[in-house]
Amino acid sequence: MTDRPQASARALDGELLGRLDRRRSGLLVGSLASGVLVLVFFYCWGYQIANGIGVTGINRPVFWGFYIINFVFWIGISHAGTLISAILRVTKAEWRRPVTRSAEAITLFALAIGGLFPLIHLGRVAIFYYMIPYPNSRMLWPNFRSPLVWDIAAITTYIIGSALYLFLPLIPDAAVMRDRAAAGLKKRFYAVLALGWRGTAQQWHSLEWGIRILAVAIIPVAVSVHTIVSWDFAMTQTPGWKSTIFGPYFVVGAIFSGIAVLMIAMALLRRGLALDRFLTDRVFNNLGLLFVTMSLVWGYFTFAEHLTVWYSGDLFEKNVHHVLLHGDFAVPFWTMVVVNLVIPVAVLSFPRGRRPLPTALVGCGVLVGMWLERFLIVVPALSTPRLAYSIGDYLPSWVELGIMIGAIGVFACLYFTFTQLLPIVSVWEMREGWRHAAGGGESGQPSGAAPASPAAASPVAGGGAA
Amino acid sequence: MTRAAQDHLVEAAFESVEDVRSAVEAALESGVAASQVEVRSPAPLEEDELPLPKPKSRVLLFALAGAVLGGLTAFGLAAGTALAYPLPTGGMSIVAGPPVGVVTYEGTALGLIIMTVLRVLWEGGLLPGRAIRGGRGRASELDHHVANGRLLLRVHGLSEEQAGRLRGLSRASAVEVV
Amino acid sequence: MSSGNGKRGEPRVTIGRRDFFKVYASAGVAVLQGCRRRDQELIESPVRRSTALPGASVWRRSICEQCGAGCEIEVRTVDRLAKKIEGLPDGFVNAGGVCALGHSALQELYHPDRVTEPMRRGSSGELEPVSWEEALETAATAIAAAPDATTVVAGAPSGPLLGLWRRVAATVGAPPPVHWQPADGIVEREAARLAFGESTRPAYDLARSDYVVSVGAPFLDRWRSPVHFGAAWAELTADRRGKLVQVEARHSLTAANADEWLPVRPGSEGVLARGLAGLLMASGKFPEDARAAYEALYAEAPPDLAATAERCGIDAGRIERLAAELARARRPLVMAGGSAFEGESGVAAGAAALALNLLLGAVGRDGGVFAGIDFGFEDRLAGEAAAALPPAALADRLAGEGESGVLVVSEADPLHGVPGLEAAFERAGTVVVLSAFFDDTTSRADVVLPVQTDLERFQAVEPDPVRGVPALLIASPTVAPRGEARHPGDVALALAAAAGSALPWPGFQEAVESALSGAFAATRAAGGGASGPVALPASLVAGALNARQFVRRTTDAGGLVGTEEMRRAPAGPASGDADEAPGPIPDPASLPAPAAPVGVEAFTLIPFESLKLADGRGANRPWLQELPDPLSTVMWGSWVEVATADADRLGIRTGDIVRLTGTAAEIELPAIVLPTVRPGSIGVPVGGGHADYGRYARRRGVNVNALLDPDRRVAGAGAFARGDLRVRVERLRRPRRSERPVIYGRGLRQAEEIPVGWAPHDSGPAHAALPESGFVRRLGHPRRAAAAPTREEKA
Amino acid sequence: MTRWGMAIDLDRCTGCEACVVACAAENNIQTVGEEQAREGRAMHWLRIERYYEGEFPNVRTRFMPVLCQQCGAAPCEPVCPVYATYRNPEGLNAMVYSRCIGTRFCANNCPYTVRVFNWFDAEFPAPLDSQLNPDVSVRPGGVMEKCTFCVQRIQAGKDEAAQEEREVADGEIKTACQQSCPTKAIAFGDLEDPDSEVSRWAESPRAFSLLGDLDTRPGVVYLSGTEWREPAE
Repeated sequence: MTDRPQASARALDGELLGRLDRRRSGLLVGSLASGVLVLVFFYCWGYQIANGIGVTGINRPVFWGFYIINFVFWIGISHAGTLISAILRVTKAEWRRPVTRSAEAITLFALAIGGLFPLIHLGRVAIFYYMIPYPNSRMLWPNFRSPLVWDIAAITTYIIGSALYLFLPLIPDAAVMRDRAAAGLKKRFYAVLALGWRGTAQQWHSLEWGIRILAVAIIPVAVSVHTIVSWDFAMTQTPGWKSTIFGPYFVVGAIFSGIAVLMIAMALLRRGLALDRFLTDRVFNNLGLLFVTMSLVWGYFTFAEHLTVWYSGDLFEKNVHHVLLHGDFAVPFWTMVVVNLVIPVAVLSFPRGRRPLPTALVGCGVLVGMWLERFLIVVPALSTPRLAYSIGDYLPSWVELGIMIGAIGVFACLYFTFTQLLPIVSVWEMREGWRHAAGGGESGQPSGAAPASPAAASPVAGGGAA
Repeated sequence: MTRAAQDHLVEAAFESVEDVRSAVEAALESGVAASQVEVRSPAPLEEDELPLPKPKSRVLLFALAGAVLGGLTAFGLAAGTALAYPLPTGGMSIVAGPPVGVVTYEGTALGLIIMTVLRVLWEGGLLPGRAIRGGRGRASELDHHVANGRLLLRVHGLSEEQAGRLRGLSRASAVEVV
Repeated sequence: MSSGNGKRGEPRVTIGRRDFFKVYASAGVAVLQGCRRRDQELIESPVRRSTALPGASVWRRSICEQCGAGCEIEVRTVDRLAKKIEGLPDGFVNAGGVCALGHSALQELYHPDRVTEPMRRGSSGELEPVSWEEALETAATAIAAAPDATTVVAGAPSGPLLGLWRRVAATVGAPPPVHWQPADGIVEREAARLAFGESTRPAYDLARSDYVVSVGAPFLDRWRSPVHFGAAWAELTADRRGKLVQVEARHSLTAANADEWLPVRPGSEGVLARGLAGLLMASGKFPEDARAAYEALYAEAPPDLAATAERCGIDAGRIERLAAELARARRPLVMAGGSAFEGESGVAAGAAALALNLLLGAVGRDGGVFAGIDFGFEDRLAGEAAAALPPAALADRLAGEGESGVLVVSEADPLHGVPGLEAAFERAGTVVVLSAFFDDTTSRADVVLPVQTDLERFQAVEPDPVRGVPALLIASPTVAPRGEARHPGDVALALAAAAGSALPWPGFQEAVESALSGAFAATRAAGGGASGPVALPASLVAGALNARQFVRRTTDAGGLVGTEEMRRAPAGPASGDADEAPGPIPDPASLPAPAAPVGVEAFTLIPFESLKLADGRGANRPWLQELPDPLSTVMWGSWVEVATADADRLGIRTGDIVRLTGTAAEIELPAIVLPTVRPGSIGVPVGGGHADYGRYARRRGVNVNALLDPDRRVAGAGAFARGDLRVRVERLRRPRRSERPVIYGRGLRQAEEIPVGWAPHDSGPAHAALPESGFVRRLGHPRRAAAAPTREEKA
Repeated sequence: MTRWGMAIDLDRCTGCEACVVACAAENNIQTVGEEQAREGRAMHWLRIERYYEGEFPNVRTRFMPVLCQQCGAAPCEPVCPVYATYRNPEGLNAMVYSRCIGTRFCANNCPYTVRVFNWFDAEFPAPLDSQLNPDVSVRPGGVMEKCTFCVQRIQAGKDEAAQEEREVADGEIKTACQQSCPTKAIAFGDLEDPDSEVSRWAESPRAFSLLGDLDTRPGVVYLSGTEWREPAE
C-alpha cells in the first residue's frame, strides 16, 4: 500500500535534487548581466556622494523623489515573501511548499535594497548613523517621535525577522547540500550554513516550533512595516498624504505588488529550472486567485481614498486630487488604474488567465502600476503645496534613473546567485508534503506532481482542513 | 559487560519509515534504551511514527520571554531617550504615547524573533560549541542517505554483541548498514 | 542719536559724533564657524586704522551711490571687510531703509571679476596689465594731442563728481562732458521748467498728502529714491488715510501697490492729465488765480471727457470719478515721471502732469510739490566750466568724430545703453574707460583705469532732491580699495595733470574741501542771511570760526544738511530761470497720437527698470540676479510681459520664446503671460544681455536697448527716446530646457500657470487664541471688505 | 519667558524685496545660479509671494512675505529623526545644521514650504566670501536651512543686555529683513510682552495667522485688510 507512493516520492525526490544539482548557464548569464547593473548602481551612488545630492532632480517643493518612491516600492515587493509564506504556513496551505523559499528570498533581497534607498536619499549619507540609537559622544539619541525612526525600528525588525525566517527552514536544506557535496570549499560553505544540522528528532521538533512561532510573529511585523512606511506620509500635514486609510492601503498595495513579483519569479523559475512538476499550474491558479483578490481590495482602497477627498471639497486636498485625476498626472494615474485593476480583473477572473504566462504578464503590469502608485503618492502631493506660489514639479535625473535601474540589477544579481547556490525550492518541505500525501492515503499522488490529475487537489484540501 | 565494551555504534540507512520503525522496535526489544536510539530523517516525522519518547521544546517559552525583554528594552529606549533629552518638538509631550508604542511594538517582535531562533538553535545543538550528549548530532558516513531522502537510524553505546545483533536485524530492510 | 543702531546689541565704544562712524566692539561675537577667508584679503588698510578688536564689528557710515538717491548707510565691517549694509536710521533720504540694489553694493565691491589693475591694449590687441603711470600717460598723451576731439562721458549722478569732470574737461580743453543719465531725469527737469519755471527735479511731499495721482512715476520700483518714496507712501496710505492712483500703461510695482490703477494707453498719460484739468476746472472748486495760472500755460483748451477717455482707453466714468475725488481731496498731489515720459513727446506729457499741481494749489504747500534745490556743489567744483551735455549729445558728437578722437568714459556703459555707438567707438583713436568692471564699453577700451566702488571711496554726494531740502553728504572710505583701484575723481585730476593742465587739488577729497572752504568764504562775505548759488544758508556756517574749521566740522558731521524751512516752491512759470519768455507750452492732447498699431502683432514696447537690474548695473550681482522680480517672479535673465488676452490670441504660453522686432534689430526672449499687462503693450526690463560685465551678467538675458532707435529723441530734452516704441511680436517656439525662464518656485509644469485669484491669506480665518503661549489674544479675521480705518498699531 | 515673534503689515508691504536681499546678506545664503534656480532650488529664506485677484483691468495684486513662521506647534519638528530641528525655549524653531543628515522630511511637512535645502556645497567665489557674516555658519551641502529670525542678532542683543545688566528692550533687536524695510512693514519682538510693538500689532483686528486653521501657532502674524475710503466731507 505504501509502496507506490514511496517509490513515487523517491522518484520525485531524485528529480528535484537532480534539478537543483544541474548547473544552469542561464542563471550565470543572468548573474553577470545583472552584475553590470550592479556596477551602474554603485557608480551612480558614488557619483552622487561625490557631487552632492543635487545631482538628482528633486527640488523645492518636491523634496522627495525617485529614491523614496523606490524605497516604498521595494519595501512593498518585500511583502511577497515573508508575509505570504507566513500566511500560507499558518493556514497550512499545502501548495505553499514549492513557493515559500523563493518568496522569502525575494523578501530578504527586496528589503535589503529597499532599506538602502533611504540612505541613498540622505543629503549627508556619511552620518546616517545619527538615526541609530546607540550611546554616543553627541549626547543625543534619535528622535523617536519621527516616523523615520519608526521606519528604522520596523525595517530592522523586519529584515532580521525575514533573514531568520528564510534561514531557519534553509538549515536542513543546507545540510542536504552539504551531505551531497564532495569534500572541498563547497562542502565547507554548506557546512557553515547547516550549522551541524543532522535531522534528529529534537532538531526537527525545535525547528518546527521555531518556524511556527516566526510565521505567526512575522505577520504583524510585516503589516507594521508597511503601515509605518505609509506613516512617513500619513503623519504629515501635507495635502494628499494626510490620510487615515494609508496604513491598510499601503499594506494591501504591498501584498499586491509582492504577489506580482512572486508570480513573475515563479514563472521564471518554473521555466528556467524546469520545475513545472513542483510549481504546478495548481499553485499558479491559487496564487492567481489571491492576486485578483488583492487587486480588487486595492481598487476598493483607491476608490475610497479619492472619494473621500473629492467629497470633502477641502481646497488643498482637491488641488492634489485635481492634478492627479485631470491634471498633469492624469496619464500615469489612469495607466495605474488600468494595469492594477482593469487588466488583473479581466485576465485573472478566468481560470485560463491564471496560468503561468498570463499571471506573470499581469504581474509585470502590476509592478509598473504599483510603482506608478508610489510615484503618484509622492510627487503630486509635494508639487502641489498649500501656498500656490511654491507649486513645483519634478523630473528625475540620470543619476536617479541609474540607481533605480541599478537596484533592479542588484536584486536580480542577488536572486540569481541565491538560486545558484541554494535550493530555491525547499527540499525538506517538499519531502514532508509528499510524506503527508502518502500518509494521508487519499491518493497515491504526491502533492505537486501530476497536475492533470483531479486528485491533485486533495493535498491542498487536506492541508486546508488540517 | 564493561563500560569500555559498550561504545559500539550501529548506523543503518532505511528507505521507509516503516523499516525504521521495525528496526527501532527490534532494538528496543533487545534491551536497548530509547535514549540510545537516534533517528535522522530528511523531513520531520509525525510524533507517533516511532516508538520513541517525544522530544521536548521550550521555544515558545523563550519566545515569550524574548518578547517581554524586547518590548521593555524598546520602551526604555524610546521613553528614556525622550526624558534624557527633553527637547520639545511640534508641541508634542516629551514622552509621546503613540511613538513609544510603535517602537515598543517593533522591539517586542524583534525580541521574540531573535529569542525564538536562538532557542531553536540551542535546542538543536546548532550553536557553535554546543554539542549534544552521547555522540548525537555528530557527522556520520551515512548522512548522505538522509540528504537523499532516506532515514538514518543510529544506536549508540552498544556492546559488541548487541551491535552485531542489531546489524543483523537491520540488514534485512536497510539500504546500508555500518 | 543712534539708538536705532543698537540692533546688534554689541557693547558700544562710541568714537565719533553723529554716526560719522561708530565702533561696536563685541566681547562675545566670535566667529561661529565656517567663514573661510583668505589671508591675502586681509591687507593692511591704508585708509584708517581700526580701533576695533579682531573679529569685532565696526559700523561705518557711508553713502550708497548705486543710484542718485543718496541714501545714507552704515556698513558693518569685521576685520576691515565689509559684511553688511544697513540704512542709517536717521539717514537724510532713507531714514533707515535700504533697497535691494543698495544691499548688493557689497557684491559689487567683492565681485570676483572686478577690474583691479590698469590695463592697456597691447600690440596683440589684448588688454594687458600696466602700471598706473603708463596707463595715465597713454590716456593723457592722446587727450593732449587732440583736446578738441576729446569726448568725456561721465556716468556719475549730478553733484560734485560731475562738477569735477566738467572742470577737468574744460581745463584740458575738451568740450563739456556728456552726462550719461536716464532720459527720465532730463525730461522731468525740462517739464518742470515748462510747468514751474525752474529746471529742477520736483520734490514731492507724499507723506503729508492725502490723494496722490502718480502719472507714470514708478516711485516704488526704481525711480529716483524708492526707499524715500516707499516710506512716504507707507505714511500716505497708513490706515488707508490717503489714496494713491497710478496712471501708467505698465503694471509696475507702484501700480500693483496703488489703491487704484488706471492702465492708460501708452503715451496718453499727458492727455489724461489735460483731461483731468478740464474736469477740475469745470468743477469750479479751485481759486481763480490757480485756474488762471494753469490756463496761462496752454494755448488750447483741455480736451473734453469723451476725447480724453477715447485717447486714454479709460472708461469716462472712471476719469470723472477720479477728477471728483481729486477735487474733494484736501491735499492732492500729482507726480510725473517714468518711462511714459521717455517718448518723443515726453516733455509735453510731463509738463501737463506737473502743471495740474498749479491748478490743485499743490505747489509749495505741505503735501504738495516743491523745488528740488541743492547746495550747488556741482557748480562750485565746476567753476566756470560749462554745463554737461545730455546723453544724446554723445551720438551727435561721435557722428562727427574722426579717427583721432579720444573718448573718456567714466562709470558709464553707453554701449549697453544705446545701440549704434559701436562703430563710433571702433573709429575713435583712443578709448579710455574708468570702470570697476569689464562691461560692454570697457571691453572695447584701449586704456582701462580701475575705479573704486562706493564703499572704497571718499564720497561727496548731493542727493536727489526728493524732499525739497538741500544736502551735501560726505563720507570717508569704509574699506580699503581692492587692488589698485582709484577714485574716479582722483583719476580725472591725474589725467588732467598728465595732460599738462594740472588743477590745484591732488585728489577729489581736496577738491571738495576746497569747494566747502570757498562756500564758507562766500557765505561769510555775503554777510549772513543771504542764500543762493554762491552762498550757503547762514545757519549752516554759523559757529565755525574759519573755513578750515568749517571744512573739518562738515566732513566730520557727514556733510551739510538743510532744514525743512529751506523748502520752497518753484520760482513759477512767469519769473523762473526759464530763458525764454513764458508762453504756451505744448499740449499733449493736440499732439498727434502715436501711430496706431500696424497689424495684430504690433505692440507698444515699454522698457522699464526692474528693481533687480536697474539700468543694468545690478546685473552682475548674484543676489539680484537670483532675486525674483516681484511681479513676474522671474530670476536670472530677461523676459517679456505679455497680456493674457494677447497671449491667447497669439498662442503664447508662459515660457515660450518670442521674437520682438524693432526697426533695426530683433531680440528673442521668453514670454511671461500676466493678467496685469495692458493688451497691446509689452514690457521688457532693461539691464539684461551684457556682452560682458562679469560672470553673473555675461550674456545673461537680452538687451532690450538694442531695439531702440538712436535717432529718436525726446523733443526738447536731448535724450534718447525710449518710450512709445513699436515692435512686432511673434511666437517662435516652446523653450528648450536651457531657455526656460527661471520662474520662482514654479517648476517645469507650472511655468505655464500663474495662480490667479487665489490669495491664501484670504481663504480662511485666523486661528483662535493660542493655548500654549497665548500671544494672539484675539481671533482676527482677515477683512476683505473695507473695514473702518484702525490706528491701533500706530499708538 | 520670551516668545520671539514677528508681525508683518501686508498693507505696508510694497514687494520691493529689499528684505530678501538683506536676509541673504545677513545669513550667508548661497545663490545657486541660473541652472539650479531653474530646477526650483533657489534658497531664499524669505520670499515675497505675489497673488493676483481678478482680471484686467480690475486686477488686485497682493504681496505677502513668507518666511519660517516659527510655529509653536511646528509640523517640521517631530518628523526629524535626529533632532536637527526643535523648538527652543524662546519659541524659535531652532535648526541645528551639524545634526542635519538631510532627510528633507521637515521640508515636506512644512505647510508654508519655507524650508530650503543645500543641494550642493555653497560656493562663494573669492573674494565674494569676504562678505560672509562671521556670526553665521556657512551651511554644507546636504543640509536643510531656513529663517532663524536672525538668531545671531537675538543672541548678540541678549549678550549686550546681559552685560549691561538689564532686560532686552523692545525694538532693540531687529531682524535683517525688518531693519532694511523701507516702509517699516515688519515688527519684531517679544510676543509675551503685551506692550511690545509686535504684540500690539498682533492684537489688531486686521491680524491673522497664515493657514491659521492648521493650528501651527505661528510666531509670525500678518496684518491685512483695509481699503481706502474717501473720508466724509
